[in-house]
Amino acid sequence: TTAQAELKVGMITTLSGGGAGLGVDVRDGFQLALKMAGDQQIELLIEDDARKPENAVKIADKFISSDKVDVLTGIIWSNLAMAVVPKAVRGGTFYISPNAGPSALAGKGCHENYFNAAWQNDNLHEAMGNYANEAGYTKSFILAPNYPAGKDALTGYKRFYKGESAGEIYTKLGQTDYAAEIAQIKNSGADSVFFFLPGGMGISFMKQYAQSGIDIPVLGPAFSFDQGILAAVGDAALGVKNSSQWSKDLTNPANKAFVEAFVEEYDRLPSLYASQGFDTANLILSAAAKADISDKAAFREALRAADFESVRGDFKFGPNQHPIQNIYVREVIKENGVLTNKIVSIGLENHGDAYAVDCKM
Amino acid sequence: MTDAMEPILQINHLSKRFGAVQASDDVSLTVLPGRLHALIGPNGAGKSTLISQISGFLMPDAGQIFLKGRDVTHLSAERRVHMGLGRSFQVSNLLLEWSARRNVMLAVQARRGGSFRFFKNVWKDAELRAAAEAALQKVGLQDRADIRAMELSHGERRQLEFACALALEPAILVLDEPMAGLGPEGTAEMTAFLEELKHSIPILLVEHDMDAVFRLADEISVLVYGRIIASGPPETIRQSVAVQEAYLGSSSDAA
Amino acid sequence: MTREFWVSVVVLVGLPVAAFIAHITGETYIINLLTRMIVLGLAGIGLNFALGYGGMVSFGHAAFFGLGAYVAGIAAFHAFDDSLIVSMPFELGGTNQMLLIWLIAIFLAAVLAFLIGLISLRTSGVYFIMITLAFAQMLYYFAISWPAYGGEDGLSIYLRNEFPGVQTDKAFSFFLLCFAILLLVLLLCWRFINARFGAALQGARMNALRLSSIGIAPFPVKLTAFVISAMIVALAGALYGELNGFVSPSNLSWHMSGELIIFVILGGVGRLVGPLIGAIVFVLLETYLGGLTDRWQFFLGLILLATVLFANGGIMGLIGGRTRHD
Amino acid sequence: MSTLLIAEQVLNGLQLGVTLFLMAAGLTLVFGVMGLINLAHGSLYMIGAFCCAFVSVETGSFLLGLVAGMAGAAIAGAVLEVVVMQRLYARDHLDQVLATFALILIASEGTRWVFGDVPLFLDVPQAFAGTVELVGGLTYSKYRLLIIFVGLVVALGLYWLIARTRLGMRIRAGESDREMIAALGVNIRLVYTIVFALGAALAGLAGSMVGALSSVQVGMGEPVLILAFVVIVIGGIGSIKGALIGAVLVGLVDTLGRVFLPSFFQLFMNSSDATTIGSSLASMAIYVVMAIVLAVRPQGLFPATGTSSA
Amino acid sequence: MLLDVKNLTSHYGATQVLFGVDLSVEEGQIVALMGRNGMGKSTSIRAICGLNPVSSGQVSFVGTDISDLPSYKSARLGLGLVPEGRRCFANLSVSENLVATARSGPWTLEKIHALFPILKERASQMANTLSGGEQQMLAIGRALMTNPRLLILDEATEGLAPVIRNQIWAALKTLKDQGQAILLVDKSLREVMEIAQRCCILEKGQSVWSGPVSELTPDLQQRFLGV
Ligand SMILES: Nc1ncnc2c1ncn2[C@@H]1O[C@H](COP(=O)(O)OP(=O)(O)OP(=O)(O)O)[C@@H](O)[C@H]1O
Ligand SMILES: Nc1ncnc2c1ncn2[C@@H]1O[C@H](COP(=O)(O)OP(=O)(O)OP(=O)(O)O)[C@@H](O)[C@H]1O
Ligand SMILES: [Mg+2]
Ligand SMILES: [Mg+2]
Repeated sequence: TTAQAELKVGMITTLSGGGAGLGVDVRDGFQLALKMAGDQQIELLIEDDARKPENAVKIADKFISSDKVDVLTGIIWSNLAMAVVPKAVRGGTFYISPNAGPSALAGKGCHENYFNAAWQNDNLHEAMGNYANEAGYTKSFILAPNYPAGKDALTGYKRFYKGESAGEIYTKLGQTDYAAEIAQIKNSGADSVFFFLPGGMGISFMKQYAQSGIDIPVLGPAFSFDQGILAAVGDAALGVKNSSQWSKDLTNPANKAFVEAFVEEYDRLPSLYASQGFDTANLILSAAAKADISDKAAFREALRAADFESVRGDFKFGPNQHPIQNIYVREVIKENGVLTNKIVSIGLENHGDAYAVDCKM
Repeated sequence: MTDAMEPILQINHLSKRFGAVQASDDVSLTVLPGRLHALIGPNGAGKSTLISQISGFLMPDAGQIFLKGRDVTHLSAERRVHMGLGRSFQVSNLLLEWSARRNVMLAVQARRGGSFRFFKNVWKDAELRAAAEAALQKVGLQDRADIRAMELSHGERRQLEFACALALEPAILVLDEPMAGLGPEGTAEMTAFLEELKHSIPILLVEHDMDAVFRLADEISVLVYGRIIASGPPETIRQSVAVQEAYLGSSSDAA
Repeated sequence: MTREFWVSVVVLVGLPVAAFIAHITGETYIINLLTRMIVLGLAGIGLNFALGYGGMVSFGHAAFFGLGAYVAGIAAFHAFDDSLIVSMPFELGGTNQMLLIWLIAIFLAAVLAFLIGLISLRTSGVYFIMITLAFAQMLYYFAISWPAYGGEDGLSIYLRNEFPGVQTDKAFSFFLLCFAILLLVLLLCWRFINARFGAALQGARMNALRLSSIGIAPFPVKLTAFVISAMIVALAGALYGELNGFVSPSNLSWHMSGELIIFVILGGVGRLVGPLIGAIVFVLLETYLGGLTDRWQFFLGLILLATVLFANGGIMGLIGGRTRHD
Repeated sequence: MSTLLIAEQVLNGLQLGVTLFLMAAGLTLVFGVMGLINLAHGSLYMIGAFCCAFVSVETGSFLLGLVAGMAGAAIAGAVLEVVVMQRLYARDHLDQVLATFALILIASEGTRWVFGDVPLFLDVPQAFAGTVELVGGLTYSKYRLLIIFVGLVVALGLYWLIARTRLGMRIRAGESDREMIAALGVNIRLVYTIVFALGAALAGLAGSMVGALSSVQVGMGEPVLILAFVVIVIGGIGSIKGALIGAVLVGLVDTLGRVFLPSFFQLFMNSSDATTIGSSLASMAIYVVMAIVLAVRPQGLFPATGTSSA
Repeated sequence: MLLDVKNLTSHYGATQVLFGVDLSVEEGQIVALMGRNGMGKSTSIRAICGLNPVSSGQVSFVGTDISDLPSYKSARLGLGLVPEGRRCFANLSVSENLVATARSGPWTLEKIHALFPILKERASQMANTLSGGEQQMLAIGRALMTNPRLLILDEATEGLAPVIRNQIWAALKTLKDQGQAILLVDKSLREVMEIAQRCCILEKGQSVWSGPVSELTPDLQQRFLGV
């Protein structure tokens, strides 16, 4: 009968505290996909990690040893992923990342049970670096918080960006005042600014940047210009170019259906994270349709095939089971009085990641 | 007889200033074995400040302090206690959460040493208990031994304070207003007790109760504005006009 | 025997019994949860030694907790890939021997606590709270931004380190190991507190001036207690790293320090087993409220608030009665 | 680096300092003067910012928002004082720690419950948008100048309140002996409720003013909380002058550390290592300063001793 | 009747320490409360002022029942307390201590300064750095500044030098002449007996004797006070 679930999925995500918005979007996207598929096969367990690595570890332990889930997913933050994933996949549980893609799990640390359905951390930044070249920028000022993901970001940008550097700054994690950095930018003679400041840091930076009256163009990954955050940044974000593997205005049928259904279901525009949650669910569904979880090798093969309609268009896995996909460049616009993004070009086509070569699987 | 005696406590030219207040101004005095030296003076004259310097809680600006012939001017308060200096405070200064007995036991422990012993149960230590009980007995608090210090009345706390000082088995006692807070009866008992005690432990006494002072003191120094204006046997002091004006009050018939 | 004693006995017997039942029914998750309670409780007990008995409200004990965890993590990391921790001026590799790791963790914590204490104990009250926080924050920001051991991403311990004669990777064995350590530490703390040292320490908490005036210098007493406390917390940190198979700067953050303080207050300040009870209750709430509602932190807050308002002296104060002061 | 840039960075440091003071002002009153450990100060800051953002967007007026921010925080503060804090005055400081920690959880989740998961929009008022030119070709954000101005006004006001008014004396007296001040005829309970609400209103003011520059989101109060404590402790608890100077010191150290430490390390190591080490040290800088200050002056820079430094 | 206390009982936590205290002070009268150490003098005073719970019995002041009133309300009715152990506001300066709780009336800062000149000298010094006796003067001054109808002095001359003590007794006499009612506890029997009209003796938390001072025979003194 259908009542008996055949695949158990445990979702560890952030549903309370400061970064809850992201987790909620991933969860909503994921659940929407299950609903749209009318699927009864998958039993989804959800727990809140409150953005604490220890909690994530504890929940993973519960899911694996007590609830006996087959697949884990949901983690938003790299540091939480690093706490959970290596151990879980070594123990034979699948992990499908709907958001974080730390380099440590893409290269030497890759694993056959680890799949990333979003991006490798460097990807969006690389696309922005490439775009900077195309846009003719030759003197970029770059900044990110002083932690691993921040370093990955600047490394990613520099990997593709060919111009010279007008300055490179690592800010304090959680910083809210950027006057000093903005003054440095103003005096650096830069022709473009690339920043990676997720969450509230990005909002603060953009507002203060707009206040300062500098008109050097700003570039950044989608995280600071995503649907959930744009309203808070306000008009300061207008015109900013940002990179993303997904955008609401992608015209493929899967995406159209997704956006429509999401708005219908939740009464708000979907965010990047929602799209990733949605894709992750569809990836799992596609594998479950093809193979039984009791045959792990077959299930793994089925996942690897990525035989589903991704809302971002063409999607396939590279050798390290990270996506090969287009990264788009979007521009922040105002549409019916609401701030949102519009694709303006392709930043990188069929892009994999730099760490795949180190992955011995 | 005095000349042969080595002073237990000797203070030479001590000075201490707080901003505009000269709290000690070239103060010198000695306490001899078997004697009670009383220090009197108006409020704010610098008596407590002097005691703080003697006991090592305040550093003098100038001058020296000798305890049993050794210069202790720069030693810590704790070292001075170990050399035999016991003191009581003007305002009770107790371990309020603990019973009277525990308060005294800690003092005994301090005296006997071993505060870095980690294993043997201290509360069952018969030796400490006995010594503590003896000290409580001396001040008449034996019946209140199990009461927490915070539950003692004001006067009882003063007695406990004194018991702690006694428990240190000091070579000299420096007492800051031990009678304050005691009722008439308590004062009388305390006076009798000190009279007895001074033969075994010399005492530097600060006290405003003139009856007690004149009965107990072998020598009196009068401190006014940080300076010793008169020093000598009780009779001389009582007669001194300067002392009467500054301290005793002309109408006083203290006797 | 006091009520507090019996409450403590019930808790200390209850934990292994619960773990044993979980072991028989194959619920390793429950065993791990119990181990977590014990390890966090151990850290709380360590903090309580300084905070409850010595009156040193340290808001920086995460520094020692994280230090312990990182010792375990770094040793295991280097043992795993056979590399050296330092090559100059001498060669030092990793190790996967828990005993050795613990010794190193305890030793380093003692050194660190000695240095921090030397400076911090000059201050008191709220100043002490803040200066200990300052030191912990320094370590925290250092750990976040220092790339060698993962920075903010932390460091995995892929294989649990080894202890002679114990299969540490089995949940129940590891539980027993942690529990044995807990008992040992409790025993030591109990002796210390009721020994002359403990008397002096508690005296220093209540009235340092009194202590000086009877001839015991409060500073060395407090410093010693601070160091002992840090050593216990570091040991707990090392066990915590092993338990999670992971160490990260969050072990060093002020939230961690705050949580340790909460275990102590919730359980009962200055009660030997109090922090363990605090940790048990906190972990239970954190774990099971989350299953009931997404708004669990809201209700966690309400429950904690109610506890402070209505249970003076923490849970131990509520069920264990007043402390004895004879 | 040009002198103009250096001047600008110093100004930035000062500005950050005054901002920090503004954030710490309410806490100075509640913690520094009344002696309550209120970890929920950051939550009041957040509540103020949310109220301000909500009302600003609804009415289109920042000023109304500001009023709402202060009022919202003040009401929250008064309720908190009556329901929770009043029961804890007689208790150990530690109970205040646990209670106000619990309040952080309640306030954060409560705010998310009411306002949703996404950050709110709050922009600087139109009149203060953009920059003005100061001396020597230095341009500076008008709004940041406004913050400096408000911060200084608050500092003066607080100084006056605490050092010069009878209310101020009574608050301080209440901290030293609650029972006694009541026995002398002062309704200290009411005084404390009012002052606590006032402290909360100041937190709300800071949340509203600073929120317009940063992001209005759940959790925004936490870093503020720690920084505010740092500032007050460096300055010396109970001293407004100390808090202001402490704040400016922290602001300068933080800003100049961020700017100059990386370039300093570039003098003798390669650029990428220098950036890493320099930024790491910069993020620790204020804590290093605090540790040094307290190691040298265990009571902070200006220990409260009498009217002159209240 | 200014103050009328009937059968007052009170406790600290679970321990009862007052078992029935009767006491009354009439307008313009000076009444002394006596007893050995620990007999409940201070506790009675605390209970009257609303600092200790009144578990049973009656306390009325200027005709109002104040047994359940919060302490600040009783104080505003005109109780002025000089507590045992001074309890000056440590972190306030001397002059702030005096004005923080002042209420209008004949006692002003100038008069206090005239009574205790040293307080003027030390006006801006923090109270916690004063000498013991100076603090005692401050506590008295502080209570007078509230211009009470009934001044309550609990060991107000403790720690004062004889000159000052004489001054205070003189001041109290002046107050008496002006019709100020005073309730006092003091260990210097001689002065107390000179100035007080009535006295009330406590033993183990109970009133055991009360009457005019003239009737306090040496025999009674011996029995209840140990002198
Ligand atoms: N820390 C300080 N700062 C400023 N002045 C101080 C300080 N400590 C004491 N003083 C002043 O020094 C003087 C001496 O004080 P001390 O306590 O020694 O007096 P005392 O003789 O003991 O008086 P009493 O008999 O009233 O106790 C007083 O006027 C006091 O105000
Ligand atoms: N805080 C307290 N908790 C419990 N018991 C107390 C407390 N304060 C005082 N007591 C007890 O109450 C009784 C009466 O104390 P009280 O202070 O009223 O005595 P008193 O007559 O003023 O004595 P003294 O002359 O010593 O000041 C004493 O036995 C004392 O031990
Ligand atoms: Mg004195
Ligand atoms: Mg009394």
